[in-house]
Amino acid sequence: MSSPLSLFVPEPEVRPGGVPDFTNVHIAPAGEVGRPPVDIDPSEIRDMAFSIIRVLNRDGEAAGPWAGLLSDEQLIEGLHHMMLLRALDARMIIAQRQGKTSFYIQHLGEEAVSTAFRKVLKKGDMNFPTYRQAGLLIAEDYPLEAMINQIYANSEDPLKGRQLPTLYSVREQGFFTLSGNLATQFPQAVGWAMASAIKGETNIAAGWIGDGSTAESDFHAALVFASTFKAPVVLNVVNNQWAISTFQGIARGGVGTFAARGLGYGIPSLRVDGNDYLAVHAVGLWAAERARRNLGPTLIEYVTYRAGAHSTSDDPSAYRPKEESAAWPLGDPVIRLKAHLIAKGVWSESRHVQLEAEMLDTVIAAQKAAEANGTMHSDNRPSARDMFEGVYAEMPPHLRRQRQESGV
Amino acid sequence: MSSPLSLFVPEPEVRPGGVPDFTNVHIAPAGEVGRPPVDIDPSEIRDMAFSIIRVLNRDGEAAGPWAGLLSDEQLIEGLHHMMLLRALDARMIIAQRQGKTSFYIQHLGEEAVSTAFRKVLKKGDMNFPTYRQAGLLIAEDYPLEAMINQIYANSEDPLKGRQLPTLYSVREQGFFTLSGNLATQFPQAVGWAMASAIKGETNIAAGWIGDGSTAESDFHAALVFASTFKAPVVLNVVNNQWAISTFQGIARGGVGTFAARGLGYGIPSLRVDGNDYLAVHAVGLWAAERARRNLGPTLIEYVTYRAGAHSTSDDPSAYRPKEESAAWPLGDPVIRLKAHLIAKGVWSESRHVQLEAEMLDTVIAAQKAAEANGTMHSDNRPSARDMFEGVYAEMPPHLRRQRQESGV
Amino acid sequence: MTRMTMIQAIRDGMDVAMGRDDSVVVYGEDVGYFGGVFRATQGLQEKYGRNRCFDAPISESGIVGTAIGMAANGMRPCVEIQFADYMYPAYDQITQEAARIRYRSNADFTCPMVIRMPTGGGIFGGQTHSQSPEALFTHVAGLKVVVPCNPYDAKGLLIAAIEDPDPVIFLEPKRLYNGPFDGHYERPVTGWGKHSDGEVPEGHFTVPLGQAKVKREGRDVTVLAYGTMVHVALAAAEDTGIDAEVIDLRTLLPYDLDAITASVCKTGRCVIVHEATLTSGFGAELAALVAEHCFYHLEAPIRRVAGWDTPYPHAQEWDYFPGPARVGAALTQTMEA
Amino acid sequence: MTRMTMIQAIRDGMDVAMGRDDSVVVYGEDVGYFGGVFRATQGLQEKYGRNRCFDAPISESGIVGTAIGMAANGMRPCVEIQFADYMYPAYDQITQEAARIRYRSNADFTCPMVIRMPTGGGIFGGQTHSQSPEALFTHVAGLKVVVPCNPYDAKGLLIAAIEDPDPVIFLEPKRLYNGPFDGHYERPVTGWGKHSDGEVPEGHFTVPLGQAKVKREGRDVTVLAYGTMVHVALAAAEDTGIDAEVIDLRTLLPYDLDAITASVCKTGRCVIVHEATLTSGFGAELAALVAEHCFYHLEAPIRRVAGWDTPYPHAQEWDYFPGPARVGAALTQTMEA
Ligand SMILES: Cc1ncc(C[n+]2csc(CCOP(=O)(O)OP(=O)(O)O)c2C)c(N)n1
Ligand SMILES: Cc1ncc(C[n+]2csc(CCOP(=O)(O)OP(=O)(O)O)c2C)c(N)n1
Ligand SMILES: [Mg+2]
Ligand SMILES: [Mg+2]
Repeated sequence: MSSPLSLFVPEPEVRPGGVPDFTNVHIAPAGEVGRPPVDIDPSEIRDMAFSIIRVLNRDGEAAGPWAGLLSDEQLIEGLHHMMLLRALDARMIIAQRQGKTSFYIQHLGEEAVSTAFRKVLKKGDMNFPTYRQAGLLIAEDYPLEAMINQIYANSEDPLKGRQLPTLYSVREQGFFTLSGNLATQFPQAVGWAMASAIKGETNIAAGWIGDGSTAESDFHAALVFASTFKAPVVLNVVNNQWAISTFQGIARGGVGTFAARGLGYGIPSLRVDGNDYLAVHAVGLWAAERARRNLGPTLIEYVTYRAGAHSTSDDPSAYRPKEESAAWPLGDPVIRLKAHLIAKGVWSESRHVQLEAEMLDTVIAAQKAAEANGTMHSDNRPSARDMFEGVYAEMPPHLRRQRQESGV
Repeated sequence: MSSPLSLFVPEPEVRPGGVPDFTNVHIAPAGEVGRPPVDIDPSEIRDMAFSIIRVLNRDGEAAGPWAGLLSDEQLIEGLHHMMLLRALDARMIIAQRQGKTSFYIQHLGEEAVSTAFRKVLKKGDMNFPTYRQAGLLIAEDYPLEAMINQIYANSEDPLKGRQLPTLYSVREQGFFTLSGNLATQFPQAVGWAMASAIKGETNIAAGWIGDGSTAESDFHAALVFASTFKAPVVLNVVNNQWAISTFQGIARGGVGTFAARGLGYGIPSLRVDGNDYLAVHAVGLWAAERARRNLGPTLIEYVTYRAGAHSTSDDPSAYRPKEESAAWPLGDPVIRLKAHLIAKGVWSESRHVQLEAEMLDTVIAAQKAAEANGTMHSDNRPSARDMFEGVYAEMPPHLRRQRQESGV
Repeated sequence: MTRMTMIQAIRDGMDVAMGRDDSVVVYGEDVGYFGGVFRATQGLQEKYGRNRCFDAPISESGIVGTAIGMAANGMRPCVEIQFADYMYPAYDQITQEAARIRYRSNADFTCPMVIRMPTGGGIFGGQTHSQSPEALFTHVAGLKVVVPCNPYDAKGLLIAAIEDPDPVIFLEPKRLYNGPFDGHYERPVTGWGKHSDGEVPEGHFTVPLGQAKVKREGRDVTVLAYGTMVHVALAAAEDTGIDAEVIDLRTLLPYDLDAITASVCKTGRCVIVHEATLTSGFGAELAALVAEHCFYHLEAPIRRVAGWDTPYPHAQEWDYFPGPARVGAALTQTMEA
Repeated sequence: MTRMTMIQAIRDGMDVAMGRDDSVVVYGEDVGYFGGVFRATQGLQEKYGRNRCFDAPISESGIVGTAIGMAANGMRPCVEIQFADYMYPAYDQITQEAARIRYRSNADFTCPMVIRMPTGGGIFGGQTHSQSPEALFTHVAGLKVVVPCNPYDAKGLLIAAIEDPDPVIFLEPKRLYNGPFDGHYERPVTGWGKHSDGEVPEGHFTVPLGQAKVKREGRDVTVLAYGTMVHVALAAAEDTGIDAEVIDLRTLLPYDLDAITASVCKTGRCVIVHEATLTSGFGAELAALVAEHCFYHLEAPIRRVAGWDTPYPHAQEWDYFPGPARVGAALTQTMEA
């Protein structure tokens, strides 16, 4: 007789009331992981899916083969972008509490991922983002006011009030219309890239997905198509440790990392310190280069931490210790880049404080401008007519009848 | 300026008119791959996903650490089962041409996979098969007549004519009701196994899927759940090289093997010679043992070849050379087991011929018995009443009204 | 009897079912430790253990697919899809598998399971947190489809659904979770604390599937509604002073034709209300049934008031939502026709 | 004009579209080298290269998901789902994504694409090769839904669909591919060779989406049908001698309300026929529309003849299929009502 089976249900190591302890988490030192040529046979770098590429060490120095790709100006610009995104988030969370918008999603702790990655793309490339990559717009200097117009669903909302706040669409900036349904954009990114290849163009695509959402079926669909047709696409997995209240162990299951998911498709799969602006940029560049040289897809796992709430509808203290964020071993991306710049002698505490104030002013100015166009519950907002428009290129008769019936 | 991208579309090496050549396909010799303990850390056996476990060598000898698990009687019984399945297939293809059934799916060349695997399961275990695992029933001596009743959709059809021929359901024999939709049964198998674990029982499950169908989303769903909850399930991928007219390279993409798919989930993933009865049985046993000892799921890729048409609706000569089957380097499972038994001195050509005749007789007898119950277009077949029954446990009023309206 | 909100009643229904039957398991995204984004499963993991209530990976097809396997293995899974808008990845498993396991196997296997999903708008959720996909289930033979509109029914129907031998889609109008929605979004929300249907029996009881309920008797016109729209219809009757008979269908499949025809043949007029997109919504089926079965009693055209044929917008939520003004206008027009 | 079967006409439609516009790509399971299990794409890979016509992995959500990305990148994918019964894994991408790309992005992105799927029964395909899921698409704002019933329309509608700026679901009644089905399964099949709608113009032409067509003028009763059921309705009219006006809807969404109401208001009677499961089928919407818009002209209850509310059975196919006998009976009853 066999002994009875039992179900294994993974649980995070600590829950509220417990003391977070990451000392047993092994993290490779900065500079340790090599930088293979982009045309390497993927089967030779399987171990990279289980390591972690880092550039900035504890002393704020850039170390190893992935360092040295960005100028001081570029790094300061990067700091800029991260701090602007952080300032926008902080203000919008307040705006939501004030009833100026129904909903907001912030990026706290994850600012490096999207802002640094954006810099490896060129005009004409296309991102298929999730709701937590507004940094892609910020890093391309997309007008804050336009973003806030969308968040406020006011009369100047580019999306006419049709979409939930933060679900932007900006084709001009290579930012595909956001879906509220998780993971659907991943195969779409692959299709976009395939089209680029079919047409013989040079543009590449980037897909984005969260750790929790890799469990969705479309993640697999994307990897199958990307692998089979060697699509020129970078497949980005942002592992911020949490999917609302669910820790990453539920989606990841028995394998060590999310990057490892790519191994089963023969796709080069790298793992990178997502709170390290330099590392994100360097790894993104490597993957983009692969895509541009028609070498096919790359999967990247960005290891980061969702320091804030999932959204304005969420309170994480119900499911994880408040202290977990501070204990998180990869630190804060803004503080780390700041320390690096100071170590390099091109930045200072006082300039930092000044920039912080500047970013806040920039956001406030944009916010004011946007508020002049109305907020969520004000009167100057998209009309009921806008609701009926745009379902099809041409409004079909039944919808015209309905619009008439509605009296607008 | 980058140079233009281009799309890569995988193609099989030969198409009709070409000469199949498998000499460049490296196949590990029998006995070469080791047999790790079942509780090994999956990360230590990743290479097994790229090798191939084989027991029977060219001389018909059983070699290596996976040999020696079956007695002569068991082997002869296995030969029996494979030949019975082959005989059934041959007769049913004729029956389909005679209009006794609308449709049939055969197993030619793949008989070892399901018949050998069935022997590692126990009463109470559950298979979630595809349409190409009737060997699971044959190997448990499920009455041929009942199978043919279903194929003929006659008055004794256990499924009352509701299902396409060969889509059996036999709970008693651990054979889950077959779906025509690919891959859906894979997560169901995982759920069945999870239930067994939740209840603290000892039964395990086995999921089945074809090479082409691994591209379906449900394949991923199954692996995610199996990996996370360490479900006591064996996940079987039958790689018979073709998915209707589509060669396995389209589903497999850039990775070397289908077994490799499991690596991204931390699931031990083995690859086995699917035309080697002994190897299939040995590897299945290893995986079943893991499941029974609550060590979690195992993924197995069975490398075999669909020697016949996809179904009675298919003609493979339109998309692959007729000679490909004969050139296939892993040979025929019946001939290989026969050679082994002869090499062992427990079998002979004449006994083989005799058994062949016997199997044919057995099938013909069952077929006769089934024909007495009617065939597809005869009059004694399931009634229109049977069509209305069983949609729900109790017939709801609207369906009762419809049945009345139909006059039955 | 105890006072409960609808979310409490649903939680209590699962609690009662889990307490009586070990084979009832509850899982879904965020339903374990946290207790679900709407807190419907709060406390169940603590009470019944991680084996009976747990977080699932974000894979709706995996959630339903594994639940089918569990049901085949003798359990009664009651799984949650976080929003009805996210059921689409599971639509294959629900409609092609769960719905047909019994039929295709001639009852060799069965599939007793409940799939709970918060549905409907009214919380500014935009096009991916507001949908009412009931008509996508009512077209599927083998499914049952339930939509409660108050705490009493929610608990009684949920227990009945869990105990049912076949798969049940259980749609929970999220706008009603914590306060009955009288249809006037501009007025303050009154909670379940003072609503008569907020009185819920303790312990085990069921409301049988397949039975509609007359929520307001009337002589002039029949309103067929379910979920949030029951409250809107009641408000519209009050606002217009029209003596409407308001029927809460409660179960859409199998539907209660007797209750429908009895009322419409009595009043001779019919208005159908739902929040889902008009075209091919469940209201179409209701209109077709009424047109067929009450033809010789009808004194006016059957009117449907429904969501417009657009995605559910965000900012224009209250332009989209079929509120008491639109329902009232339809009642008036029907009376004048 | 050339004589074509419906499958030839569909192939020719894709050929013409691919020849005129490099951005048209065709892919799906087995559609490349082999040319599709129904041979609809035969020869296209050879003619246009592997980049324009290729085999896809067996992943319907991947097929549609990638097609959406391609459409956003300026292409016009025309993809095949091998059987409509297998569209369910792609249902999320079709209904939640393709249908809403234009709306949610305020036309920043669009999604011009065609999803072809063989549909309907009559080939002993059992429950997974016989379904007619049109009502699951007509409930979705943003989609267009087309069902041709003959070679002429098939080619003209398919080219129009490929050229349309929005996503189009193109349902091909597989029973009609190689011979018009007059509804009498027991009689020998007559091919398209002698059927007037088997004459198809060469080269480019379109049949505009959204327009129904009167296939038989009549005074007594209107039959609303599409796909295979058009042929059944014509046979039933002939068999019963009832002077039915048979309307082929051709496009279900957007539907041609003018054509429908003009006919029913003229005849005063209406029978609706489809092969899909009755409850919540597209016939419900048609009945609701007729009941609303033709109320004062109706002289008899609207009847629906449809597939029963069961999964499509295998052996009982001809008990399930709404054949000319059932349609004829409905015509007679409607005339007698
Ligand atoms: C198909 C689908 N299922 C469920 C949800 C609800 N949901 C929204 S966000 C979320 C968690 C996502 O976690 P992750 O992918 O890790 O991204 P993160 O929020 O951490 O950036 C869930 C379950 C959804 N939006 N879509
Ligand atoms: C969801 C779904 N998509 C498509 C099909 C049509 N179809 C039936 S069998 C088949 C090929 C399957 O190939 P494989 O998985 O390799 O199994 P094999 O037939 O080789 O045993 C396809 C595409 C289907 N049955 N279900
Ligand atoms: Mg996350
Ligand atoms: Mg195969």
